[in-house]
Amino acid sequence: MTTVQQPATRSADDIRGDFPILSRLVHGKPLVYLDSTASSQKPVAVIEAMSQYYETTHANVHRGVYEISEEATAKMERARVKVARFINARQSKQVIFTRNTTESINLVAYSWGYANIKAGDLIVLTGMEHHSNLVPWQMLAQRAGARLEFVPVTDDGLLQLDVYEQLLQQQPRLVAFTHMSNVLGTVNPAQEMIAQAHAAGALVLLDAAQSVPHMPVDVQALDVDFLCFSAHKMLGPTGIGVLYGKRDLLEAMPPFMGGGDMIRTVGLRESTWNDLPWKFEAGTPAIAEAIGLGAAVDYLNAIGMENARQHEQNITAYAMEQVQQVPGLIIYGPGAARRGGVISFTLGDIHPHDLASILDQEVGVAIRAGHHCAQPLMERFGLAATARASFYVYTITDDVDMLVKGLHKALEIFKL
Amino acid sequence: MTTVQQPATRSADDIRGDFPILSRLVHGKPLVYLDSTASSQKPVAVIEAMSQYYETTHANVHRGVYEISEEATAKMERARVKVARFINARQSKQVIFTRNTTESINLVAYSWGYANIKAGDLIVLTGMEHHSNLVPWQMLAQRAGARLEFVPVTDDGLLQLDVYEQLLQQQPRLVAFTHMSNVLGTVNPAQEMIAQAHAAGALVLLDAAQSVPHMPVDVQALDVDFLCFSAHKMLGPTGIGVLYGKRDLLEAMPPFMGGGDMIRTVGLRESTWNDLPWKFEAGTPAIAEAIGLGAAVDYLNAIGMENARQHEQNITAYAMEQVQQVPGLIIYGPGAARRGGVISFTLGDIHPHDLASILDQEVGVAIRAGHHCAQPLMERFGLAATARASFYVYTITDDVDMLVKGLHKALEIFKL
Amino acid sequence: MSMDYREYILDHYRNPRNYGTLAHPNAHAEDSNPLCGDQLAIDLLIEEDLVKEVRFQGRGCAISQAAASMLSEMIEGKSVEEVVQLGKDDVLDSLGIPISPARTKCAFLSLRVLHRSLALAGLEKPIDNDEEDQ
Amino acid sequence: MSMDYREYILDHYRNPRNYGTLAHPNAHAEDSNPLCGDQLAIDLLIEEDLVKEVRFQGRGCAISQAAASMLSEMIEGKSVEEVVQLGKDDVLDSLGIPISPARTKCAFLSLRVLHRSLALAGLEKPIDNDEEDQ
Ligand SMILES: Cc1ncc(COP(=O)(O)O)c(C=O)c1O
Ligand SMILES: Cc1ncc(COP(=O)(O)O)c(C=O)c1O
Repeated sequence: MTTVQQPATRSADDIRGDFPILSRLVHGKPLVYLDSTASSQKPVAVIEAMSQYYETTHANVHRGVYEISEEATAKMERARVKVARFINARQSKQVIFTRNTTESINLVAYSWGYANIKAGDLIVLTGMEHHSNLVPWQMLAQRAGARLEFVPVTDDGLLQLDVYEQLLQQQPRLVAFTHMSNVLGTVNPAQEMIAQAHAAGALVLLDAAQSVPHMPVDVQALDVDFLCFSAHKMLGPTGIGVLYGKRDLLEAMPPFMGGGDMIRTVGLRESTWNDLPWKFEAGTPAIAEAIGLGAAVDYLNAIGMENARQHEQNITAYAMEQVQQVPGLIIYGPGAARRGGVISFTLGDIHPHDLASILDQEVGVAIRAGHHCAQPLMERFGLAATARASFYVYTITDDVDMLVKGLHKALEIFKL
Repeated sequence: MTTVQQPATRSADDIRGDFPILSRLVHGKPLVYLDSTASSQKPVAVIEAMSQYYETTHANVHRGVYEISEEATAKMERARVKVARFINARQSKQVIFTRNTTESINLVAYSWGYANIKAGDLIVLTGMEHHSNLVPWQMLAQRAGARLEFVPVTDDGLLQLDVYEQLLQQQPRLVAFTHMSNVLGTVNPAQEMIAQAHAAGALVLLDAAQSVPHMPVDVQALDVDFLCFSAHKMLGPTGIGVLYGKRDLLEAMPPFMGGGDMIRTVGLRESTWNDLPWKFEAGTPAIAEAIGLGAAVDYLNAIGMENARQHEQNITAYAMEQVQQVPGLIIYGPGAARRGGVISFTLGDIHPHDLASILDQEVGVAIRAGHHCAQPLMERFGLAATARASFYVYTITDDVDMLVKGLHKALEIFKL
Repeated sequence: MSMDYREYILDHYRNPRNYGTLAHPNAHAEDSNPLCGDQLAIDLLIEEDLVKEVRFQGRGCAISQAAASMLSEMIEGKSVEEVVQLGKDDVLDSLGIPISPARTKCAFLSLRVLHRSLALAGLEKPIDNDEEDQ
Repeated sequence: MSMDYREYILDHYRNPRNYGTLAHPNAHAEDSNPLCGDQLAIDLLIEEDLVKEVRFQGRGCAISQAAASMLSEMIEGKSVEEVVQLGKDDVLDSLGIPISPARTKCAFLSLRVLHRSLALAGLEKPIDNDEEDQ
């Protein structure tokens, strides 16, 4: 059940064997899964960690004095420590379990936001945010009377950092931006941007939904104030995400949701709050999911995040080279060196939805099509939708070749 | 994976075979699990539904046009329909997936509460609420300047309904109470109380964390406005809960969390919301967990909720009879006829924690000890803690006998 | 070869019939598909209980735009009574290809907008799109 | 027979030493265990760097109350310097029985309150209870 330490240079071919779904067929063809940016697949080690938990150890955590409740609590808290180490948090209590990245961001918007953002305050976002790192701030800004400003995106899909610096001079309270764009693949210079924000007196929330799964992320090196990510994008289960925060900030924040486990004492009319991280974890937590996330972290550690990043860069460079040769195909975003394993593109006048349907039915390739929860970014590029292929540790060049084959098929069907 | 229709009168002995954990040992003794009120165990059908999903069908839902995403979406939405039918909701869109009961209640407190509760408004709760149905209202009341009043609990552990009627004359906006107490086991007369609240112009939120798993619950017959429960207490996975609401109320409510999936359109500064239920489901949902919950509903349907209720009443009556004979043992709450499968008790001067430790180590019996997330109720009875044994469809009289044996052992150890 | 993209579908996609707006429509509605972003607006000119003129505008996939184009042809000159009766089967018949579950929203977007335009004009009672339910 | 409840533990539980409060303590702290509700308050009278008098009050399980009673005996008359050094091992030694993970919070509640009382009196630097971490 626990992962054996793997050789650091395990090949993607080898890794694929751990993912049962990768041997299934769709429409009679082997599944080629190129949508890991939306959600990754799961290795046996993760699936079994959870099944085994339910089969042998399940009980509610934290309050039981009997054996299986102690074991369940220990397993869950061990997972928290694993996650803390994975992102190099100083203390595991800085790791708060949520449902997903979206809830992590909303938690900060509700708890820190309502306590700290006043009328006229400025929050700086960027033009490439996922709706999850945009809508919560719109809701906060609307209620608190705060202002939102946006760092624009260049034609190459990079942030316009000169505008960022100008916006910082307006002394924002908070800067919230994505570490890596889920549409363009752009990896933003987080460390520099955070240092600049701090120099201007702003806190920084980093949407790491696409970075933590795909590259080494060190919260202390980044000196980031809040970091948010989802287990389901990093080989882990659905139903659990993480909010990391600097301890003094988390300590000072009021709770988000009220209920069991997050209290110290409860009277009829007043209550006091529990310590971190439980202050922010109201009700029975996602216990099995935390354990599954812990197993995913073990699995990724065994591969090595540097290796994962390297593999994805190689695959991305290869894929960009290959798909660029398809006539009429346009790739959006920066060159391979500045991006993660994501390629958004359009092909002639074929609508991305039609393209995705054709790829699915003709060659078994699963890609995403649409606005990718980033409508403002789409509008920036004058697009209603793009097709998007994305890669992970289990992606091989054969997958890319099948994508290219499917793109040619689409040209044929659309008579282009 | 899917449950075969079982004979309606399947015995608990037979049912136990479906629960792998029930054949494990603790401290060298067979596990006797008497803590289902905190969290139930899981049958193979539920565990496998989720493993199988990850092994064959996982993809992000709702936005994918390829085969496995369509399958994942269909599975998840089928689970929603199952849950809707289980509680007899008119439409599946009235079933909103949350993390747990606690989040369901907080969702209502944040979304409906902030929009509707004004300074001076009254919210009526009861003296037997779980912290999860108390703290969110305290937080709302504090911010909105609203008032909380409480229906007191009688010495028998029943609600003082004459006081309830008086409180209703003060025209509360909302009444929130538990369908079944997780401490006393009391089953409250929800249907009458809801009708009275409606007659007084108040809405009603019912905390069904302990009722939906253990008895037939029909939201239309109850005419309840909001109903909240958790999958993990009804044979389902951790990480998912349900909020049911009347459609016009849900339609009128502002969203709770912002992000992906819950929007219709997103501009840089303004957004519009998606239809129900997705308006309230921001970010990637707990997909595998929804499917697991669907499998749990199938499993419970195969047993039949009337049968489940009957079995638990039988076991409870037997258990009350047996434990009452242990010298110095005091049971709190009403007689077996008015309660669900929960017995809270104290034994001499043995602190409940010590009692739980002894039961665990000496006879492998898992019970809960403490305030059961109901500190005000504990104070009402002048208690710091009780021991609590609780029962489910897999509980057999042997389990109760082992509990009694353990209680005698505790008397011995404490020289009583 | 895929069955999904017959030539006439591509033709309607690339050369949509009745594309544009009307100067003085007396029925109008628009909507989008929140998950894929497809958009559609319909203008109708109804005279003496007949659909005299129809124009639609939109952007989206071949399925949604071809369906809209075909639907516009189908209703032109028809009586309101007949148009009110149009349902999903009519759309599927005119598309003439199998539509996978994820694409049904594309196929039926124009139908939904059409019915909404009539409802807003008071010519049809508003529909509650809960077909998936019990 | 269980190893967990030796006779002296029951004796300390039922007849706690130094139970009560001091009229004029110069060090005091209290705390509760949020998960089980156990409560503990400690009063100290410190003179010339010695713990002259100690009283505690609390409610909770045999483990937590016996540990508090034993701890109170242990520190009475000791120098502040010695008391500052007291750690978990000392508590476990005096209890003399194995403590399961879920019960360690019971066993160490009084120790935590003791150190907090010294910290609040400025006699010890505040501890940050993050022992579980890296
Ligand atoms: C009556 C009652 N309400 C609410 C809850 C909270 O449930 P959860 O922890 O799943 O949110 C519980 C469970 O302990 C309960 O028994
Ligand atoms: C950059 C980015 N932020 C946030 C999210 C939202 O993640 P989740 O849906 O898991 O909350 C995603 C995933 O789609 C993402 O790619």
